Amino acid sequence: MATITYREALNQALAEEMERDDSVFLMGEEVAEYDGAYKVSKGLLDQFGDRRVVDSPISELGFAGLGVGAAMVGLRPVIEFMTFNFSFLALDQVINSAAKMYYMSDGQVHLPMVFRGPTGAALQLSAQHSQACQTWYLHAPGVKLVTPATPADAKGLLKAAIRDEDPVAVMEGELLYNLKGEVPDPEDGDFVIPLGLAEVKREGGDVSIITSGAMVHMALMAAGNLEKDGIDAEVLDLRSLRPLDVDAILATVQKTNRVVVLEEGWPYAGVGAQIAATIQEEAFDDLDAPVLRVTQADVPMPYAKNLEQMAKPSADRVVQACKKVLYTD
Amino acid sequence: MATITYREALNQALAEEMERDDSVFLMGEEVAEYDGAYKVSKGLLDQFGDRRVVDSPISELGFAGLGVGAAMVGLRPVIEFMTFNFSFLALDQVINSAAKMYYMSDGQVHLPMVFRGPTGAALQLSAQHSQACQTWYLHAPGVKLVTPATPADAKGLLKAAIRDEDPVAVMEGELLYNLKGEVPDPEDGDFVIPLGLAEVKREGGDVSIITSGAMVHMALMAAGNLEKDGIDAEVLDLRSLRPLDVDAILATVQKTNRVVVLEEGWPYAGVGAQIAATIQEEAFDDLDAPVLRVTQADVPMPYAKNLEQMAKPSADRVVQACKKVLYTD
Amino acid sequence: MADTKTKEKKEGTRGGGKAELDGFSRDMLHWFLKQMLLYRRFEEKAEEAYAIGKIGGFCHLHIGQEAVAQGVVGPLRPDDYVVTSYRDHTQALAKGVDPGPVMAELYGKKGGSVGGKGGSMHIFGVDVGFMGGHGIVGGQIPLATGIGWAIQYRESDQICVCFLGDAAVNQGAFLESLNMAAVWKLPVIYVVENNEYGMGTAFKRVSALPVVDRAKGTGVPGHAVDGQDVMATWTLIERLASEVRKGGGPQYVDARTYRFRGHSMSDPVSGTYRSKKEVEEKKEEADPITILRDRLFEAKLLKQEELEEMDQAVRVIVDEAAKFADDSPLPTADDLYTHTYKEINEHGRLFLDGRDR
Amino acid sequence: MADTKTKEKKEGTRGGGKAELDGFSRDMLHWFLKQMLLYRRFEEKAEEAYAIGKIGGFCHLHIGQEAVAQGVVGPLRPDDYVVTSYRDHTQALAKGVDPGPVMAELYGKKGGSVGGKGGSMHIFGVDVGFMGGHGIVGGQIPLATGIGWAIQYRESDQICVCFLGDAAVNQGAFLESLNMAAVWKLPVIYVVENNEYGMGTAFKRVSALPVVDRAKGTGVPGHAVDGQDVMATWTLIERLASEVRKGGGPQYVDARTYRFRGHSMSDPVSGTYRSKKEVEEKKEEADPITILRDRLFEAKLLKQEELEEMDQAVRVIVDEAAKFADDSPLPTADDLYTHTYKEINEHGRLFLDGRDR
Ligand SMILES: Cc1ncc(C[n+]2csc(CCOP(=O)(O)OP(=O)(O)O)c2C)c(N)n1
Ligand SMILES: Cc1ncc(C[n+]2csc(CCOP(=O)(O)OP(=O)(O)O)c2C)c(N)n1
Ligand SMILES: [Mg+2]
Ligand SMILES: [Mg+2]
Repeated sequence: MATITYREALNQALAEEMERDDSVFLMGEEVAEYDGAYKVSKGLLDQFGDRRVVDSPISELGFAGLGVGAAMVGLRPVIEFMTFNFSFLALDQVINSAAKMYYMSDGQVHLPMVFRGPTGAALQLSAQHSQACQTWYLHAPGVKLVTPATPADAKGLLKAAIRDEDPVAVMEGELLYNLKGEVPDPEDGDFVIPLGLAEVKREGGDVSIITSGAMVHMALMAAGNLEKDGIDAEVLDLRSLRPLDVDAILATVQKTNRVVVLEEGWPYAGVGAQIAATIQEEAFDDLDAPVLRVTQADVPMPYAKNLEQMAKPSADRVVQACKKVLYTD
Repeated sequence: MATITYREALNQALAEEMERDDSVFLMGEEVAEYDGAYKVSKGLLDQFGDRRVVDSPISELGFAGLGVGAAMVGLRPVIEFMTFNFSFLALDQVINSAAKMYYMSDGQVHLPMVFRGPTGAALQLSAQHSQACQTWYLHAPGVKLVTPATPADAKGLLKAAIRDEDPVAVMEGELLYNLKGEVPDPEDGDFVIPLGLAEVKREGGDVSIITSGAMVHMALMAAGNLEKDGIDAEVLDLRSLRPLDVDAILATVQKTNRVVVLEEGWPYAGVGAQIAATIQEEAFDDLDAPVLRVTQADVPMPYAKNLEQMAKPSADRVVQACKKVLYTD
Repeated sequence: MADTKTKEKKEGTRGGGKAELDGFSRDMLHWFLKQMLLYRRFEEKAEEAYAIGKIGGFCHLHIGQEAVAQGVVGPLRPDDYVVTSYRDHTQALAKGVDPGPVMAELYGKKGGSVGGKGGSMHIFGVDVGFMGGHGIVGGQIPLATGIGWAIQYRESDQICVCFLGDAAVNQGAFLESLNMAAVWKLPVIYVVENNEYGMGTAFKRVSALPVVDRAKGTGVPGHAVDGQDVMATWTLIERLASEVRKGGGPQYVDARTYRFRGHSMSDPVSGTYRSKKEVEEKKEEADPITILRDRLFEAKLLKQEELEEMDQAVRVIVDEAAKFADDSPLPTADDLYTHTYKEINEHGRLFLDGRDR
Repeated sequence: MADTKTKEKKEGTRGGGKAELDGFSRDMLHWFLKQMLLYRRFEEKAEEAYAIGKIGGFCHLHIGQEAVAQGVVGPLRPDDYVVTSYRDHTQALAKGVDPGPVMAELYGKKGGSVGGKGGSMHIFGVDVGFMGGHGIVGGQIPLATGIGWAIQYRESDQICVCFLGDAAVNQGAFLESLNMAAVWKLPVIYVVENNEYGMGTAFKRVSALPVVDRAKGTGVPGHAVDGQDVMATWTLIERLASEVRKGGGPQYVDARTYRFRGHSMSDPVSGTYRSKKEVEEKKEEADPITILRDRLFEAKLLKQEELEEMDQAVRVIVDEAAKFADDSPLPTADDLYTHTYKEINEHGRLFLDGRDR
């Protein structure tokens, strides 16, 4: 085990998979000469050359579609969106080409490809640069989606995503890139985390906080604060949003009977809505309280630091929501 | 009251609002010389000329953004997407410009504009032409959304949408265009239905079917079938998905204590998920059963008639779901 | 000048490669004609089947544009790729997808080229390099560019042809794709089937420049050709294909043609946006089949009986295709969820609709 | 040749309209210089403030590109419109947004031009026709086109200028917008601030053609100008503006410039993608302020004291702006939800987050 950053973990995953399989290539804005806007692809140009690490023009629709086309004939493109905010421009290719072609072609064409980049808000990037884009990628079937929260998950899930035979969106966290954590050494063999496996990041018996991505750390912080009040929260990190580990969700509900869903984005038709709906559908009798959601305020993200803080979900709100479902507030 | 089609109702709404206010114009593919792909704008070119009824090139991103730009300086554009399926190409302008500019400009620029066209599946148009696009327009705040189910609602809501000071998506039903219904005569004064008002389309005491758009008719059919089994279903037509008439939702829940949400699109992070989540959050103790969702199968829409029928939600499934929440199945 | 070597690979050249008209052999010209007749009769059959409800949804016929399909796809190698829009039946046939599965697809049958899942707009024949009909105007342009990218990545000498309609040049995807193709010198030929209209909108009402000039800002060289003249089209594409194959970078072609039917089956042939007279004149003067036939008659390379024989032969093919489609079973409930994902992961739920599967 | 009438409207021409250098009066040239100094000092102040954490998020400075802002926005009428990207401080100042609110916006203060809600990338000044900084590359191009549409719709003789970066010409929105502008002859001038790079990507690595040629497929006429030469830029824009105003249709300008700082505050000035030497040479040879200054010195139209006085004056303005920003209060919780919607409908919930408001 080595302690490395989330950024390094992603970099390792890319390097290892590109090493392993010549059909994997990385394309996106600034991924090559600049080492990636967030330096995730540092050194890859030197290692693999400009055939496999490719700076694109600022043409999100075009290069996302180029990735789909390349995958149609068997390459395994990793398409980086500098951030997923910019991928609204490419959404037609994601939804209408990537998500549907396998079905439309009745299995003749499959698309082993990855769309990756950061999702969600960083710091003070304001309305157009701070969106959690998960829902836009989840609503239509056909694309899988993972949201790693730790360096280990980043590495293991990105490797799994690259090897998966379907399009997978890997939504990272801009504020996670510097996060350090233990990751198995490459020498100890291939480290791949299967898609669809949630992980209990903290055990607890009183209330479940279900979350994913960057919010896992907020959930853990909230759980720490709750502990001071004698409340023992379980934190379930979904890790993968499609496939979704409903078994793990139901297991934690059965354990605590009380749930708070924490998500970084907006509430309306968010991931939290899906999870709350699913829980009450499938574990209605296990619930001792409604499933509550903690989300971003239902407004575009403001720039001012103080407003931004008010808009984002917070550990405090999670604590409050947990107390509410425990009827102790 | 005259009995007219949904198409004619939309046409009347457009004509009346264009007549009333010179700043209203209609732009989109085929809206002028061709009278609209679905003939919604029939005769408007003759009536208002090519300054106000404008055939665009097939440039969804461009003309949606053009509409936003025109609204920025005070026009009231009605931008027609031939179907909302094609608006994935324009989604960046919808989400990043239309939904956010009022906020980003701190109120300096508001956007009194409409995006309209059909959403959801018609008949055998297969995967790329059959999507219910609501979620993509609802997840981010800033755009309002209505889904009229009847000719009267089509007219009243489109007129309200055009007059609203914010961007409103009017999502119509391709299979509704020929639907006939009573609509107040123009002579009897301006017929405008305020956004945000749901309507009970059928009263009932045993179970609530909450739905909107084209699905209202399926819900009514299901209610009719349920009646034969002695089950008295209430059908709540949301009409407007943002603003969302949560009061009306809670009222019907309190009345029947059992809910089925019927939506035309996919389940993951759909409108149904939002409604189920909201109901259990705000009326947990009123529920005698979980809120169940009836949705499209979680696959791209297949072409073959029989497969398509299996994929779409059906009155039968609604009946089954209602029986399930009544524990009578 | 036509390159006889390439042509001899084609079925039509069997029995003689002697150039008899503009560098084309008699057999080859007969093959052209027969193929174009096949495309025409196939579409007419589809039209009939649509009228009686055997085909549903959108159905965009290619009638009038056959020479483009033949002249563009003909010179390609079997391992080259073709990507196109929803107006895809003819190109599929041209690239070698069997008529039976194409017709069965229109019928929504299990024996369809994509098992009834795609319908008219989404024919695929990956085994013969036919990479699909795509329904979003312009959506196929980045895909073709990506296929070109993959060819280059693999250092192969294949090429990819991307068909698009004239209206599709107004999509941003066009600029983005052609720019990338030009920068990276990708082996793609972008062929506009310029039938003058995008649905009911005349191209010249929504473009300040003619189609041929619309790639000028991208660095991809542009060419115009009479798309009703199969020989001219073939000759141009053959030359471009060989340049592209050698690494010369992408090419762009404005193939001028005309559609003799409505935009789709739900659109009248003429009406608000073009006059009956215009259509009749075009049918009179610019029918690609008539044009070729008359040139062959004139050059004494075709006899009336031969023509009739050919037509008879293709009618048989088309009837068989229709029979194949009729006889093919419907897809079943088992097919509903298959091929949504290739890899059903061991953990977690991929389908969130709660239905039993 | 400069049109003195327009120029006399400008502040800088007060006290004499006599043409003394390339058709520009001394006062006007002084005004140019002073404005450009203001832009430069403003950005330097922002740079300082960013370094000490008073400004957060992305902050894209305009240093090095001042002559484009001055030469393009200067000739416009107060009621003309300007739309631009995230690199927007300078254009905002040029169009007449007060420095105080611009700086306060960067500080995220209530007194900011948009109340602290937008930050550096989203300055608006609708009262002076400044229609915003927009953060999605190319996203402003359709907006400008729509403003042009509205002008024409109202039969007004205003015009709209759309600034974009060189990298933005690779966005599909560029093609779609320019095509529509050409077809409908909209009164828009698209000005590319061609600083040779999109972040760390040299334009020539991602484009087969130079910027000036990239509009060629759209029908919008293209022009290149030395964007470091404020007089040349002004002269070109003045001419184009008057043609556009008369209904001549859209124009496209490749204004060749260079940025002397990193792409944003988080990007080093030089590094992987451009050498220190390249930047130093550009600063030496192509600083628009130095260029103008030296020409004025040479023509004996400027004295060293005058220059110092000017610089002193703009420093005062900038310091005042910073003080205004410092003194301005933070926005408060009350501001969080305001201006999400203009019309809070009587019925239904617009905000679905369940928070109390
Ligand atoms: C993005 C998008 N917008 C609109 C449509 C609806 N539509 C289908 S075909 C068509 C016209 C396309 O014309 P053209 O590209 O010239 O091809 P043609 O049909 O003439 O072969 C339109 C508007 C669509 N399928 N996709
Ligand atoms: C659609 C989109 N893609 C990527 C980005 C990230 N990004 C911001 S600025 C920029 C470079 C733009 O360069 P250019 O257009 O030349 O303008 P300049 O910054 O040089 O003024 C990039 C890639 C973005 N904001 N929007
Ligand atoms: Mg056409
Ligand atoms: Mg630049």
